[in-house]
Amino acid sequence: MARVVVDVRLKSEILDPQGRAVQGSLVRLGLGKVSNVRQGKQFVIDIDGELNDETLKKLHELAGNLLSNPVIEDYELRVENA
Amino acid sequence: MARVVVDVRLKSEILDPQGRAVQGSLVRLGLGKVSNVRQGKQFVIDIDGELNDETLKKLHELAGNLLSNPVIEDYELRVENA
Amino acid sequence: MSEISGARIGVVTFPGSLDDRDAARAVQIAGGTSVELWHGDANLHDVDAVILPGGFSYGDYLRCGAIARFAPVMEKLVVAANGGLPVFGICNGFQILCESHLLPGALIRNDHQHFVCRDQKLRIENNTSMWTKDFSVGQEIVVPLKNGEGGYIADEKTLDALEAEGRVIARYLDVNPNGSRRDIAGISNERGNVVGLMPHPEHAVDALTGPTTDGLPFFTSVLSSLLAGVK
Amino acid sequence: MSMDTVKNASETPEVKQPYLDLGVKDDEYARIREILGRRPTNSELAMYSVMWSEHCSYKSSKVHLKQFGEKKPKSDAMLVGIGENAGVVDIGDGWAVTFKVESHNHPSFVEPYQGAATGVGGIVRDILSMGARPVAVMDPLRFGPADAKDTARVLPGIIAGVGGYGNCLGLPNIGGEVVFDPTYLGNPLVNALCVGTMRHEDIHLAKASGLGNRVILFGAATGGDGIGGVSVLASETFEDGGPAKRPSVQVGDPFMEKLLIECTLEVLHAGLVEGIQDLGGAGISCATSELASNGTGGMHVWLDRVPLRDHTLSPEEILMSESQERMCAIVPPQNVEKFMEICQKWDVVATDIGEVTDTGRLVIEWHGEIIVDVPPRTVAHDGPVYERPYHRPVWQDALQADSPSKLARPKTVSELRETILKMTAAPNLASKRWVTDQYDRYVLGNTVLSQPEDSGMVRVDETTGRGVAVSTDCNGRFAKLDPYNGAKLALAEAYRNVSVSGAVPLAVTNCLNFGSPEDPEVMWQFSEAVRGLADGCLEMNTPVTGGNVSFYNQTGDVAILPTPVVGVLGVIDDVERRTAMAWREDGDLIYLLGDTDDDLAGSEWAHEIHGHLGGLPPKIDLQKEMQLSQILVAASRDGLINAAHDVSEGGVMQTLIEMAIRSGIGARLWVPDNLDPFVFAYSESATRAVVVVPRSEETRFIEMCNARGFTNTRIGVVDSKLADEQVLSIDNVWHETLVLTLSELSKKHFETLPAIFGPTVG
Ligand SMILES: Nc1ncnc2c1ncn2[C@@H]1O[C@H](COP(=O)(O)OP(=O)(O)O)[C@@H](O)[C@H]1O
Ligand SMILES: [Mg+2]
Repeated sequence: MARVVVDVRLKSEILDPQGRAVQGSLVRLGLGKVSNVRQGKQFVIDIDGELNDETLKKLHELAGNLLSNPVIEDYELRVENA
Repeated sequence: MARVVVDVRLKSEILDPQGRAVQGSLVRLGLGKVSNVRQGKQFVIDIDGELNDETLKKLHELAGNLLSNPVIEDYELRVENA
Repeated sequence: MSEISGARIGVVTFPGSLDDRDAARAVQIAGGTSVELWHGDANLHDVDAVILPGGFSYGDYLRCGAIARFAPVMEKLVVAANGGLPVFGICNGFQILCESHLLPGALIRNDHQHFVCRDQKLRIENNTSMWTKDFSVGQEIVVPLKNGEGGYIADEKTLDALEAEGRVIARYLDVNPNGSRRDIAGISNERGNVVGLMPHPEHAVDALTGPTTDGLPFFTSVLSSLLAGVK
Repeated sequence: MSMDTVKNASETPEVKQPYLDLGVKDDEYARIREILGRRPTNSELAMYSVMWSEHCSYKSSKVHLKQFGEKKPKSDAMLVGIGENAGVVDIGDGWAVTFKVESHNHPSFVEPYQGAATGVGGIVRDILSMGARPVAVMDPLRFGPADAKDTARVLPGIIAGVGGYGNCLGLPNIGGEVVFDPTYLGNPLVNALCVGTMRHEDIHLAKASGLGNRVILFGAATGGDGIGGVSVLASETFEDGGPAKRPSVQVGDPFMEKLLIECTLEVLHAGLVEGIQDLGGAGISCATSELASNGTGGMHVWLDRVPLRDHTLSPEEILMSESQERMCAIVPPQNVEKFMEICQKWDVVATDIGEVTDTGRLVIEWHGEIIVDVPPRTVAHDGPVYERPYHRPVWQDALQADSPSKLARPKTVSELRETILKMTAAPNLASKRWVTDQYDRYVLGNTVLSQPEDSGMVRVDETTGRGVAVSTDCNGRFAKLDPYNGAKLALAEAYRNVSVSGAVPLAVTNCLNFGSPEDPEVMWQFSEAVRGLADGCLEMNTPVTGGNVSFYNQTGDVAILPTPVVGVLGVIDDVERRTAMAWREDGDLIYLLGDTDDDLAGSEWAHEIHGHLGGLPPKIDLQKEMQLSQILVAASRDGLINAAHDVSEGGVMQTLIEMAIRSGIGARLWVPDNLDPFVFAYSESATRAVVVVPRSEETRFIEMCNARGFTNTRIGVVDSKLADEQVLSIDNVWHETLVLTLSELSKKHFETLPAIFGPTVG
């Protein structure tokens, strides 16, 4: 079994209202020195059997247009063999 | 400046409807061998200045009860110095 | 306690609260006096009971209710609730009560992933809480439901305890609209003064604007509970 | 090229500027140079380019739109007319209502969720900037075929975006449209309408008056959102290429907008504000130039004070940014402190960025240097005006000659039965609950009617019960067959829907969605539609209070169906006496009002069963439409009817099926002797409605209709006891009886959209 983790983050120029709200709360709750917070999504995908090149290619494709919206988000994909 | 990344994931015994929906889509779009998908959140927090122990302690506290809800979620925190 | 005929029921407005006016209107139709409470004001102004209304407090960013829980008014409210003050959380208010650990469990994204607004059938399961006194057990009612994150979850042990102690106050009938465990629509704390409910009884108090008037007893219940408490 | 100052521009007249890339034509550039007596600075060029774009300047449509003013009916109800952020009408008792519809078509194609969400956000701010509290939204939408792949991409996101934003703002969604047609594939239409209410004395306008008054920007920080979006997206077709852009997608923050609404209403009600304007397309460029040219005449702005989300933005970009959730207020200096306090209470950032002057110039400074110095009117109001060529399409005659009379029609009971079941499941006629269940219709506690009723109705005054009803409509197929009459038919339908609910139609807004104005045939459709709507509004005495034009809705050479969406607002003095569509009482009589002809051109039947579009649309007599309206309103007021529903797409059969499903109760119906059963079922003749009359009121009701010479035909009776289950039983269908069970009809009606777009609840 292989584990693939896909982090999806809003592109840096895109407004992140959630991140802003979290930043506000962190500061209000006593964390003084926060300069920026961005909130993203994380997908932990468990794949049966071994991870071959073809599957990986497919995963990249899906990460780039299903898991993330390329118009506003970037993704990062890493394999964590379990 | 220091960057702290907090990953928040639903506890494994909690049903994850979003992850399940993503799993369904991945399979429908041709990824055959997905055995499980979990969807979590990721917070990227930029801290001004150096990260001292006290701030780190505060960060753990906030990760454990603001950024995550301990009833249903676990968090993982790591420091990525920029 | 103020005079019961005009029991004062506080309705908290957080930034992003939406159904606060509706909750206040329901209180008045039920015969109470509504009192506006403000999230940033750490003062309950001597009200006899409090409603946490529906809406998207703080945009529901992060998690529903997660940020509201830390509002100044909540500190006072948690203490008062633990001391027996009747508190009713509707939808977002229910989420805030769970986040504040005044009620067990949590509310997560609907299993079908969509926001849903519908006229929902419920069965009342408990008429001993301060907010359900005026119902009969087994009574079927229809009130609006509208949420994106209304799936009630808790671990099995907690669910079993809720059932055993009669703390499930209402269950979804016909359809489970959000994947809630054991069709749970609302619960109370052990003492029965704190109640959380996902559907919106405040939108069912006037036949002109709601599907029914089935929601009204939630608001009259607290008035009669307060009255009974005084006697 | 950065930091191009006025001084620099005067000294370097020869510098080549990329005006063409910004969508500015050669002659327009020459005019800018003439106005300024020098070349524009880059910031000035940015401002002119965005303000003179099609979207902001209406340069192709202006010559036609002026008919709405020229043919304006005399109506005492108009308090504020065309030219402001939104028109305002008097609904009595000191109440005023403002409403407007706007398009966000292309952004929703690019990023469905955010495009639709920010469409709602934008129109809500327009309403807010009149001083009104937004009280409801509606969303007329158009998509490609329901089962097309791109529809699966855009529809769920658009619905989630409309819902996500409106729900989070706490505005009930009280109506809209979902229409499928192949021409919208690649060009979905997302129109958003907002209604706001206020007391007469609370009306505010966008003008910067009062020498020395402060210019305060409040709301979200400015980022690189949608820079150039307005001019690039709205004035050219979809090709990419051209200069690298900042993100053209704007992301909405409905939570911020909710705070902005509460904060804005509080500062307005506290009497602190002289003038107010929302920031929409063209952002600060638009707000400052419009405010200045509508007021004392001048303004000085320190642009470097604008709070930024992205510190790399250049002044040109700040001027053009379309970051959402921002407003601009003109505040007398003595009120600034109080103003700031209220903003702080709502956690809204407010910044004093300038002051009102009497120089007649809009001067913008950036870190001590002057980068803009222009007469504001030339930016805001004196944009180019095009007399675009137009001519009747060469194919129009052939289209109108291609009548549906040759199409095969059902001729037996079983054929008609099969047709009915198919039509009931047709995506355009099927229940839109999949969509509307994602919208909050209850919030604010004043919604009296919402989907699937004929109009959305909200109570305005809780004490007296005074309220308003709004409906938006347009049959694009009719408009294609005959744009002039198609626009009148759209107006008539919206007018009828409001009347059916018991409200008196009062005013009109519109969103004119068309293909490319550079195509003379499209331009003809546009000019005909505007002429038809203007004539219609004059005849019906319902002034146009505002609207919006969206051009370039086309893929390659193929334009969308001409789609002049018409919104009609009506007033009802007590919402308690509204008329809903469900019948309730056994024995109540079902009447069809109006005349039924063989009108199948452009009908849903021709479209769904035969994929045919041709012929001439139904005739429309607006005088008769007004009579029907009077009957419906009087019947509601005098308690003569228990239910009513208008007849439009899908004809009388669809109307009856919808009423029965809504009721859950069956009825016994019969086909009038003078009508072919199929024509009775599916003709789409205009100016008709089905009403339900209690027996005790039948005589009075018929007398009222007869007194006006209005055709009324008894076609059935409510009957829950016809069979073991609830049925619609139709007699006189070629001498036989056709029986449909409500359960089979419901199944067809409700299953279509979930089968295509995935299951939700219930
Ligand atoms: N189709 C139309 N019919 C009538 N008025 C229109 C139409 N299109 C635009 N207008 C009016 O022109 C003015 C400018 O429109 P618009 O640029 O959309 O306003 P805003 O700048 O507030 O977004 C508004 O008063 C609007 O109501
Ligand atoms: Mg505007």
